[in-house]
Amino acid sequence: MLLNQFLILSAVLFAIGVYGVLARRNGVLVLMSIELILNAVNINLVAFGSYVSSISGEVFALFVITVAAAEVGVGLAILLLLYRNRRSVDLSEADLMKG
Amino acid sequence: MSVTEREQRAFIAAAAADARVNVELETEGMTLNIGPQHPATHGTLRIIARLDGEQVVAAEPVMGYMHRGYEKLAEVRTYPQVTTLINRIDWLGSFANEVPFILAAEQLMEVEVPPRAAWIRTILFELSRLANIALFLGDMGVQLGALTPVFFAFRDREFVLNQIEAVTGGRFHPNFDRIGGLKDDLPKGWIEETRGVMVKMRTFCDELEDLLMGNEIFEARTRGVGVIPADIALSYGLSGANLRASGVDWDMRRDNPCGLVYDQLDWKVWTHPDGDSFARYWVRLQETREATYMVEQMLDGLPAGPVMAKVPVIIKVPAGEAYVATENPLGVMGYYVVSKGDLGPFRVKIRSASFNNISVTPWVMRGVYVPDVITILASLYFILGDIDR
Amino acid sequence: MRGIGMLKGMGVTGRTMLRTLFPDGLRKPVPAPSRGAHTVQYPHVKEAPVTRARGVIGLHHDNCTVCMLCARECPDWCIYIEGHKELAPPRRPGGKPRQRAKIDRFDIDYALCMYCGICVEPRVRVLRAPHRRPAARRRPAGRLDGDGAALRDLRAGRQRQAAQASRSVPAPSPPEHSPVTVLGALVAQNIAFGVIAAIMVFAAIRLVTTRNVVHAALFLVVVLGGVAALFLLMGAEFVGITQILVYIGAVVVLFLFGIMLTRTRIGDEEGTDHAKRLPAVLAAALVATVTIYAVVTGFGDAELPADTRTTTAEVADSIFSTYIVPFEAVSVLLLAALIGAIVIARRN
Amino acid sequence: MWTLAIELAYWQQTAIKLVVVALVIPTAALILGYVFLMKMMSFMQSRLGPMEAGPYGTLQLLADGVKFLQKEDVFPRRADRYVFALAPVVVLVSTFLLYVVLPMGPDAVVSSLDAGLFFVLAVASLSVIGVLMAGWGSANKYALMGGMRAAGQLIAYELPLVLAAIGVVIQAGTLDLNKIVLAQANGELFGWGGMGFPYILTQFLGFAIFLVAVQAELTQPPFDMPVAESEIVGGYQVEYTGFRFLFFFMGEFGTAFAFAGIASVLFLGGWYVPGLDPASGWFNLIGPFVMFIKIMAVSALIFWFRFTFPRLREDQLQKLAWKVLIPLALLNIVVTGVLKVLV
Repeated sequence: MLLNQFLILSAVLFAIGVYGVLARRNGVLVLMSIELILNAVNINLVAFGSYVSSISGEVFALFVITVAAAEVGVGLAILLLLYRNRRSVDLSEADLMKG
Repeated sequence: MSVTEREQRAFIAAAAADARVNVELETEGMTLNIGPQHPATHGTLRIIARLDGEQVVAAEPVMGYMHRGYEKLAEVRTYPQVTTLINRIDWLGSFANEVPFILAAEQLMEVEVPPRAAWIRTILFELSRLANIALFLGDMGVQLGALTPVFFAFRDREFVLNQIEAVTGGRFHPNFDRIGGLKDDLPKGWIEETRGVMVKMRTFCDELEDLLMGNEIFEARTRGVGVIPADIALSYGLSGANLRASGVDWDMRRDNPCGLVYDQLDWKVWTHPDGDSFARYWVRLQETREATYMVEQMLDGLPAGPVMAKVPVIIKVPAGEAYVATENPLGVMGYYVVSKGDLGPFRVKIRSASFNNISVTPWVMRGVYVPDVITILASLYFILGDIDR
Repeated sequence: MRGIGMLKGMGVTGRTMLRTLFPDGLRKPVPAPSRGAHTVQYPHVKEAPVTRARGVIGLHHDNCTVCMLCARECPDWCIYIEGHKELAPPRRPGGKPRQRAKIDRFDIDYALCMYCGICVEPRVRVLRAPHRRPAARRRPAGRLDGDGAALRDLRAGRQRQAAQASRSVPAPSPPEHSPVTVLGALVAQNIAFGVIAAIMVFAAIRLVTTRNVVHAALFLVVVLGGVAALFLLMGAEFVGITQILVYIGAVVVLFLFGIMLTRTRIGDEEGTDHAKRLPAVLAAALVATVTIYAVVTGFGDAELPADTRTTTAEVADSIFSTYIVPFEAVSVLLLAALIGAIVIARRN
Repeated sequence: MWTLAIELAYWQQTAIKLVVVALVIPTAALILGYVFLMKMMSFMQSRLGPMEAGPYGTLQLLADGVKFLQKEDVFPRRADRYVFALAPVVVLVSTFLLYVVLPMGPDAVVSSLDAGLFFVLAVASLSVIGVLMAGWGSANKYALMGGMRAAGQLIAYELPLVLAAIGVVIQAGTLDLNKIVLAQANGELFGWGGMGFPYILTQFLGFAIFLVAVQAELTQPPFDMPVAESEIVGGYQVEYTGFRFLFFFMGEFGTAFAFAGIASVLFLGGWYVPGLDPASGWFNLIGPFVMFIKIMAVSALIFWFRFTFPRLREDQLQKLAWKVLIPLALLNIVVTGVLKVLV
């Protein structure tokens, strides 16, 4: 199996994730796109780990998974608070800090 | 947008934001219909519960789905025909429905019932209480999720129904009570059989005590759930075991026996101070045991003699009015009979126990969880026919 | 929670089971459930009705004198009687022929009849002979004919045949194939990679374009499943399974809870996308081309080693030896995130 | 080990194993359903259970299955079609994946993963997604409440399940289920290795917590809030008819069989029976039967709980999980760890 297969796939996923973050207004969907980006990164990590056959690739993938889980937890909590005050999770509306 | 308009919108947005900052997690209460078609209601009772998450903000019972208009029907029927009608109100303990009506009619006609008839009436009254409450003891389990107790209840209740059927001919609708006495006497060998059934009922009570009442999960689900203090219970007109479970020592059988032979037996009125669902279950279990002991005492002291007093065949109750209430399995059931002296009653007002027992639900279900709504409904133990009449 | 009450409860059910299985006790453990159970197999075994059971009403035609009393007495008025008068031979020879009523029709509307037995009441038969002479009793309805044939079976539902409705199985759908172990031929790996990659890309595109938020979450599940499969394909077993447990098991459920708590509608949500989507597409395309160009030129034909199955032990050793500090840092981070999320989302 | 006469290509082996697994699960669900849900429950309630279909009602489940197959497949009008249709499949997938690592004999396992036990626990959490989809997809208030309750309960009880299993992993030193069985076969308790050493002897607390957690994972009484008949009338399964309901039923009983299998592997010594040396090939033949008996014993216990106990409320259930089961499981791990080092 070529290393490139995995790298190209993760690049495509990364790009789709970037599109998702930029184009979406609904907070939950933005968080999901961020998950997509993190998973793309994970594929790269493990692919390079197995390419140079060192275990650190997988260990870092584990760390990324944990950090991502923590991030989703806090992200959804913030979203809930936003929903409670704004009655909607539309990020474009949350512009109270705008000048 | 001109400056003022943007400032105005910003001001409004800021004010709105402050107002809402500490608002509750507004999942704007979901109204749940514990609807007429629901396994937890013994028949067609509908509870409109406004929920906030899993907690009930307000619960409101809606009745009348099963209103058959007994009081109007009774006005166009003769006295014997009315008895076939009214034993369908509380269809589980149906002999107990006929007795107060017949007592009221006898009171109007000043007919003295022979002692043997009064004793047999009390025996059948207690047997119908056993049949009614035994089902509740099992049914409380199924409402809380335990599958086996309800089968024990149906199995052992069958023996009691057999005894009632052996005497009256009907398991659920005996039609055995007549003004002035009873339709027939006890069949031969019935007394020994009933003693055996009473022993079986006591083992049934012990089994349920082990299976359900001692169970920690049952206690966790019922202790402290649906607590009704004594004054609230009295103000809502609760009666029967629901009242005695709130600590009020009031039992129609002892306080105004009026025609049944409770004053000649020695028995104990069971009360429980807590007033929660566990107490209601506990009181009913003790009352079932007490009923078995009472029936055995009555079987021993049954006097000989006729079963029917001298009563004209075509019954014309003299004009007048009478109110008689007895302690039915569900609570106090009273008949207010107004007669104008012709073949049938002029007006029959039926005071049934479950109507009041259910009226306490809005008070008791404030702020409980959804599963507790079912526990409280199960512990209040109402029959829909009794509510809607 | 002390367990004694529960054990007693289990004792009761256990005892009942034994009593049903071995009705004559454990000394003679011969299983005879049909004798032990209290229920009767209704269609095959029928219980005899009690002597006083009130069954279907029958009529002794010759005794009836069409006095209509039973029709009037019935609470549901469900008895319909028609009769006519006819002459009968005089009682004494040479006497005047007697007028006698003959019954033509005696019907009961069984839809209404509730078998209350009032029409059979002896007391109501005014014409009843003063003392009971069973032979010539003038009663329209004789003893209830309790024989089985006409007896409406009062006790149809005597025993509760609680046949639990459980079901057998349609043609078994083959299980989702277990992760392809790396030992397979290389061809199998490439095919597997191709299929998984295609599914993942399609799901990712649908994830960012669909308007139904719950569908988006489910497409995320598909993508994460694909990533886990890729990990297993590359031999990183522990990471793959962690991905399933942490991501699919917990993170997506967190998303679904988030979706439900923010009251999204069942169908599509409007306004999930910006009006101006074009710049986002351009940005994404730019990112994609740059990275792919760099990757292709950088690692032209680098090959992944064929058999790289890393066992959990290796991962564990390296975590707790070389990467011990990041491991502790991450656990502290998780604790902080946990407390932070609770503080933010708590109601009051 | 025996070598097979004919040399099977890799994919042929997996194909055969797949077919076997695809046959084992429905029959397992049928047997479990019949023996316990019908017969044992009826005897406990002093009645006979189904007697009409087949001798002693054995074919009752087949009759029900056919009945359900010909039932109309009803979709609620406002339901989200895809989510509603896919939910039972997701639940069934998580059941099928459980059987991948369940060892019935030294070689009789689909693929003995290195992190086998971890795989089981990961896949068990998949059914949460299916349940939430069912709850959300059927556009019905009761279903939504059932789905939310189920999700909360399944997640809360995943942790005690994992922690209870860790005690065994510490003692066996490996995550691979087959190796755990071998460890139990060869291990000895305080020097006496006669009959092998099933971990239930030392891990009794772990076994108890595992059973309680399995009872909650299967949403059976005393933890059957998600499908509480008397409260929310069938919970997330309320809108399902026909073969979709069949999927849920098979999922439930398939998972019960699988979890009973995992429990017997972890705590009762899996396919090993004292008296034979574990390496001999005979175990491939008698292994499945030994496992079947142990599984029947464990599921008898599971269903006995189901037929006796009333239902807990969710807050009590969560309290039980977080305040009682998890601390106990952690205590069990600490004790096992310390003893493992000392002994």
